[in-house]
Amino acid sequence: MEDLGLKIFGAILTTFMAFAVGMTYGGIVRKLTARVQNRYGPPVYQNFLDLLKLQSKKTNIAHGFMGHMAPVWIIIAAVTVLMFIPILNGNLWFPNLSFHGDLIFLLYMMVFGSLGMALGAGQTGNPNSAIGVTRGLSQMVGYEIPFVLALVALMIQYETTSVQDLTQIQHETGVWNAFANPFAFLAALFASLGMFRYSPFDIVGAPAELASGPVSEFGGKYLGTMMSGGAVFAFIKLTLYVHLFFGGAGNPDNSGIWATLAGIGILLIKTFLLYMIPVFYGWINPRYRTEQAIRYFWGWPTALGILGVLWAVYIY
Amino acid sequence: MENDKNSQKIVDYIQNFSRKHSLFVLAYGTGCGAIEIPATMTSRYDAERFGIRGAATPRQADVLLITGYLSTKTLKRVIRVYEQMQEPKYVIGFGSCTINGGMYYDSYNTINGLDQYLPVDVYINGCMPRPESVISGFVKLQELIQDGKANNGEKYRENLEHYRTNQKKIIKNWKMPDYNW
Amino acid sequence: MTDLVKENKLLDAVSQAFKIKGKVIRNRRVEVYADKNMVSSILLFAKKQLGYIHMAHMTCVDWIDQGEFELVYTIYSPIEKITLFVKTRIDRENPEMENIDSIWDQANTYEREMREMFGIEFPGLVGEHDFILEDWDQIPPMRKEFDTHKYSAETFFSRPGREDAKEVRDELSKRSGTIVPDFAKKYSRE
Amino acid sequence: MVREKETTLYLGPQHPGITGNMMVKLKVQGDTVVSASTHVGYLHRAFEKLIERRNWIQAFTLLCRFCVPEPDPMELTYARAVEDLDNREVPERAKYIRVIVMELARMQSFMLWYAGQAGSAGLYMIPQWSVGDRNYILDLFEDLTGGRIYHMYIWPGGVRRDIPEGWADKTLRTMDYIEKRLDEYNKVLFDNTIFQKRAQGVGIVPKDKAIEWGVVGPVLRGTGIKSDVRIDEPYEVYDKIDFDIPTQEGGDIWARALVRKEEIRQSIRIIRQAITHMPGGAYYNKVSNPMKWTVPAGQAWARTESVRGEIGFHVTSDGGNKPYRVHVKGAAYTHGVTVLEKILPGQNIADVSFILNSLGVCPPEIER
Repeated sequence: MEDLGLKIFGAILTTFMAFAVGMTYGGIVRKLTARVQNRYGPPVYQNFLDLLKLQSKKTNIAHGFMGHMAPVWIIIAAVTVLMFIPILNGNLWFPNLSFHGDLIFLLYMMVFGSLGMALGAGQTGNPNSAIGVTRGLSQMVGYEIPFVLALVALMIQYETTSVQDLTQIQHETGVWNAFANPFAFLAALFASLGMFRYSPFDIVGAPAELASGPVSEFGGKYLGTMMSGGAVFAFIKLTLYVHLFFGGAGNPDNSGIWATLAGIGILLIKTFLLYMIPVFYGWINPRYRTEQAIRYFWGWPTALGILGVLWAVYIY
Repeated sequence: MENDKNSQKIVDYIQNFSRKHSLFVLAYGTGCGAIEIPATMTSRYDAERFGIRGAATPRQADVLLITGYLSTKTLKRVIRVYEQMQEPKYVIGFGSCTINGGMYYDSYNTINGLDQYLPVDVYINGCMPRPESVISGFVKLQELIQDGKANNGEKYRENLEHYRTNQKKIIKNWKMPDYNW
Repeated sequence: MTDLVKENKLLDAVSQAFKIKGKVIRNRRVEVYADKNMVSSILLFAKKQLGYIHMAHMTCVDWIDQGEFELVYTIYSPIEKITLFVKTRIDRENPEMENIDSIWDQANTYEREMREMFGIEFPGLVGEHDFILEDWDQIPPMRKEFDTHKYSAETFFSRPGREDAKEVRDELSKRSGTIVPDFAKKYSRE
Repeated sequence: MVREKETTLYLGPQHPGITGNMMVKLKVQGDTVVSASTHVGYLHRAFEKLIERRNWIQAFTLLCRFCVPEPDPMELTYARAVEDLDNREVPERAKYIRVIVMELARMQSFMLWYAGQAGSAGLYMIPQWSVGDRNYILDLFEDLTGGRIYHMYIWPGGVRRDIPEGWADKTLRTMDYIEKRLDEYNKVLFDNTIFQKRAQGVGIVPKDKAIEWGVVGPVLRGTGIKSDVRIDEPYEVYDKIDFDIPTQEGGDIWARALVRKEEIRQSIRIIRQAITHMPGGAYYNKVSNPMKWTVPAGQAWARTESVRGEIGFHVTSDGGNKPYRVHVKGAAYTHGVTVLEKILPGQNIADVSFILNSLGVCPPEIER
């Protein structure tokens, strides 16, 4: 186990990279949104300043035990799921436990973030956050179905549940899963709209209706921790999508410094482009009501998911 | 650590720098000046390039804007909201109504001086200040924060008695927490 | 002046039906003076028969030297485009008037405001007493005998130096070099 | 059917969704509203009492601070009521200027409505665009009257100063620019299926009960009843200008939105006609000494069409140099209390602030 030190260093580096990339993506999106709304908008590193300010708040009002635990829970869930996501396939630097985890395990672990938020919001007793939590869980039920159908389609197609094998297959066959099983990809893409909680589906923390929903009672350090947890989760979902549908990043055979950096570069480009899809969709769309959002997910996306599964079973 | 004073200064500098560049303004239009807040936050005057963003609830907010006159009924809610906010918190008084009662000085329902009831950091005078002067008010507040002089949160906490007696003179039945621990 | 045919026809219709006096002020404006307990029947008659369905306004004027409140009901007919004022006088000491929520639901808001601002009692009025003010212990504030300037000076702190703005004048004269007179006294309202 | 637990939700004075400073107390079952009651009084500055302490000219500076999104109809209604009492003639040119100022105020308030309606639906693109472009109209006001929001420009007898030269064609240029921008707003907002899904069939004001509840303005025209003070009782020079009053059937948020979308086009038409036909001559029928000016005794009632509907001033004078009693009725007086409490039950919580924006409720009109 001579490269154990390397692995530990790689894991720590992944966490900071995920956090930094997640926050910078948020800053870039704020800048782009401002430009589209013909104004200049904040600097790209504004999210880091917001986080630093939130962390440097003097008083911190908490509501009981779960009020303290909710942000910590989100951060724990984020980092653990991060460890099981392959950053660069087969790379010596960032193996992080990605060979252990598989899709089904990831599905469960990704729910922990929202669960933490829900428990914390329930503890605060603010009616806005209670309603926000019910909306968040119902929306999750909405987008989980097409998402799970898409993953099941991939699993059936390649008879494997490990994310690493999936990227490996894509690397060998040279065909990206997005083209191998287009229906599953479209279903997962629709589901990603719900995951990132951008405009048509930001019913969870809708400011005009619920005064920012579940986080309405969290301020200062708690809000800061939640914000960084959210940034890491965004990075996780993006890299998962890239590894499942866009053939992952970095070639497994050589792990030189330059190859790793090139792999990370490709990963950033792919994740940023994928991140732009829900953002573009959110710029020009108002918000759904709760039942409309759920009906949206159980409409076309689920049909595409089923088609994806049928495609995987019969045609492939 | 003999140079803990210097290290403390560095930490203060960094904290004040981050507080200065990221002000969350509470979305609460208490008076008639609230019509200039959307104008300041949107595309022509764009306060977001200074890092000024709206916050939905007092927990997340740093800056409380008292935009214009303040009736006694609103004062009761403003005090409640101010005490829910987390330190360091700042209050900006908009328009001459917060300075000396302005045009409604002889009204039976509006207060004449805001700083008897809440510690105020920055006043912006004018009968409905323009977005430019609103932004200059924010910039003045940012300078105060950078020099570490904007600590009215503690001032409110230390002489709570003074503020409480003034507030209770106007607000009759005080069904609000007293924080007299 | 257009010949006020429609206005006079309306005035005769109402005054015949209820034996009350009235006047045509100008085109599109007719006013009728009625006794307190006839007001609701006049309004119902105007609404149902004459088509005055839009209740534009309802106000109360405090004639303190005559010791009376004057209630003015302004109703308007979109077809004939005439505004009819039904005016009545009620005693000022213990003012009491029947509420007309049954004719127009929106009257409830006007009546709640008058009850709070003038102290007029509307028996059977739905809605809490505190409509605009909160925990108000003085006399209803819109009555003429309530002096708002004195109340405001007593309850709210006023920043010193506002009486004659002395330091403002000194500053102005210092900057402009001329002597700035005590302008406050010339135009003060007292 | 087991009765679901009923919680009380205070959409309190401090709430990003509430326009202005009022409180709507909702009794909620699950996601649907069971009962609603409006609590106002947060912006009460007793300005009717203060007017009784000021003389006729000083009172007019208080008036425009009365309802902030659109201050000009207040000044015009007060001026017309006093002119009615004083039967003071207004020069022709002042009437045209007043119509231009009224329509410009209506347009900037419509653009605020665009911002409120789209912002409460979650489409944050439109508020940034519309409030940003509204500043162009406020620049016009600044050149004309010196103030962005509060103009204190229309006073009894005419207007305070004449149109600066070059202002007329600057207005025409702004109108062309805004007309072009409006097409983009409509493309983003009205052609969006999610906005249609959210707006259609929500917050319906029934046509038969509309006049009964005192509904006025675009909300009334949204239910299909064609009523507008500029047509029913033409004041200033509205009878010399041809424009039409859009109405829609249905009475829901979608119908009201379509009415407002069309009305802002009519305002542009009116301004263009008013600028081209404006005569020369005096702009102010001078009052001898504003401080000592006494208005003959009597009562006057004047109505104007503001963006939210009919605004009425009931001015009483006892012949002194101070108004004896001024009582103002804004459109939101009935929309914010009676109409809101009647149409909210049964709606989803998500739509409360959406409906509030579509009714155009401006809280200071309720308690002044």
